[in-house]
Amino acid sequence: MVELVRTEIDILSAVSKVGDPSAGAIDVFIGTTRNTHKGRGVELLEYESYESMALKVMEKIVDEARRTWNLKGVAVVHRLGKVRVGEASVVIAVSAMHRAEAFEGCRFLIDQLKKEVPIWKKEYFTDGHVEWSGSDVAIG
Amino acid sequence: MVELVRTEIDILSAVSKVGDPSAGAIDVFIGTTRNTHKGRGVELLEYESYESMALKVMEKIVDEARRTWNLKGVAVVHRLGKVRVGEASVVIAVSAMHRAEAFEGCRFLIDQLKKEVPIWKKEYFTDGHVEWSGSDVAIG
Amino acid sequence: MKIQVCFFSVVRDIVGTDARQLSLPDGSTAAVVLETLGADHPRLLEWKHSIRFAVNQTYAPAETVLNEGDEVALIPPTSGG
Amino acid sequence: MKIQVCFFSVVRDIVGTDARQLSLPDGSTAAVVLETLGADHPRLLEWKHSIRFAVNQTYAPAETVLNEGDEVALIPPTSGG
Repeated sequence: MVELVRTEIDILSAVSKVGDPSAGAIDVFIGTTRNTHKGRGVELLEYESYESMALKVMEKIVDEARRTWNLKGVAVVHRLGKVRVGEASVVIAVSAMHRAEAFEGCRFLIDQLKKEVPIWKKEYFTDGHVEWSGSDVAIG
Repeated sequence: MVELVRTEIDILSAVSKVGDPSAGAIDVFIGTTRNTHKGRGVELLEYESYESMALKVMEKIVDEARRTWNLKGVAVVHRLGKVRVGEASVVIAVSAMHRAEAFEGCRFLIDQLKKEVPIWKKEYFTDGHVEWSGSDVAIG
Repeated sequence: MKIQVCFFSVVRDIVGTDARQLSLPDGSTAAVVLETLGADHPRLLEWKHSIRFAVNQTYAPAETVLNEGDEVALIPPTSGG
Repeated sequence: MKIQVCFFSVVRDIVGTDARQLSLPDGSTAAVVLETLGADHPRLLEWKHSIRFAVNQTYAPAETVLNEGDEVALIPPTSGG
């Protein structure tokens, strides 16, 4: 199950989607907005996406993780729009028979999501600057 | 925060306890009762503990994880008594600045918990046999 | 042939719009899209080595030959998660 | 001296009780607790190499010298999680 949402992510719903009687382990990764970036104060992050492609790429990496670690259930939910400090921008839940598979599958999914899925974040700093992450170009 | 409980574990409460504005990543491990063990059908698991010592050992491994991976928050909750298939026996939530620390700290905690914390499980198989896990001695 | 091009993040800020239609000679590759737009928006060329191409919502090499009606996206480094 | 001994899991099933008081000579070690109980419950000795000792809720080597009033636990392999 992959999803892009514009409101707060329901963590418990993602966890319950991967529950499976044949699973002994669930790992859940939650990415949250941190109040600093490279030593500068962060106010909030704003995510945008090439949504039709993002969903396709998310499905592809989920398929790969499912096959590689024999995952029983997978849920990937990414939030778009503004995400304040402490709030979740992404939740990835996976279930597997054993914990090694759950941890490794979940780690693979967040690493691949960051590299491959067309989602971008704009950083709103507490000093008033606004930048696309990694662009090193102030835009406001 | 370490806890031994006798009712269903509140996963969301454990997650919210580790939330921290300086954290960009939360990893949550959930151990659940699986419907098979070594090819045999499992009905339920029953956990018991040397509680006073278990809490001390849990505090010790939490301290070690916190220092090693600079964790911002840690919550470890283990359930005692009967845990049916699909239900959670243990929930470990950790928050950290970055995801590598969150994953590694969480993995360390569940590995150490299994090795060091005086908690034991009895397996109730669907064929009626009841055994202490790892004892290879049927007790009922 | 006509190609639909989509822009996101820092690339959209440079080009100043979400999407644009381009008319390109038959047999043009994805790379030609970037060169063509770079003529109007020279700052785009600073991103040349970090932009990836997607053709019809799938990553595709710069040498991919385009077809009438394709949707091409210029994908700057992603930063989701 | 008097020592309180606690039993759990498979060890409790063998000994048949949660806890027992033992009177041991001064200077006895944790290992002596297991030997003493093993005399009454020979099945306990099958677990000799996998049982760990805890003295006052902390893991302790078999050679640990006990003191009056100590709480000793025989800890079979744990299986939490």
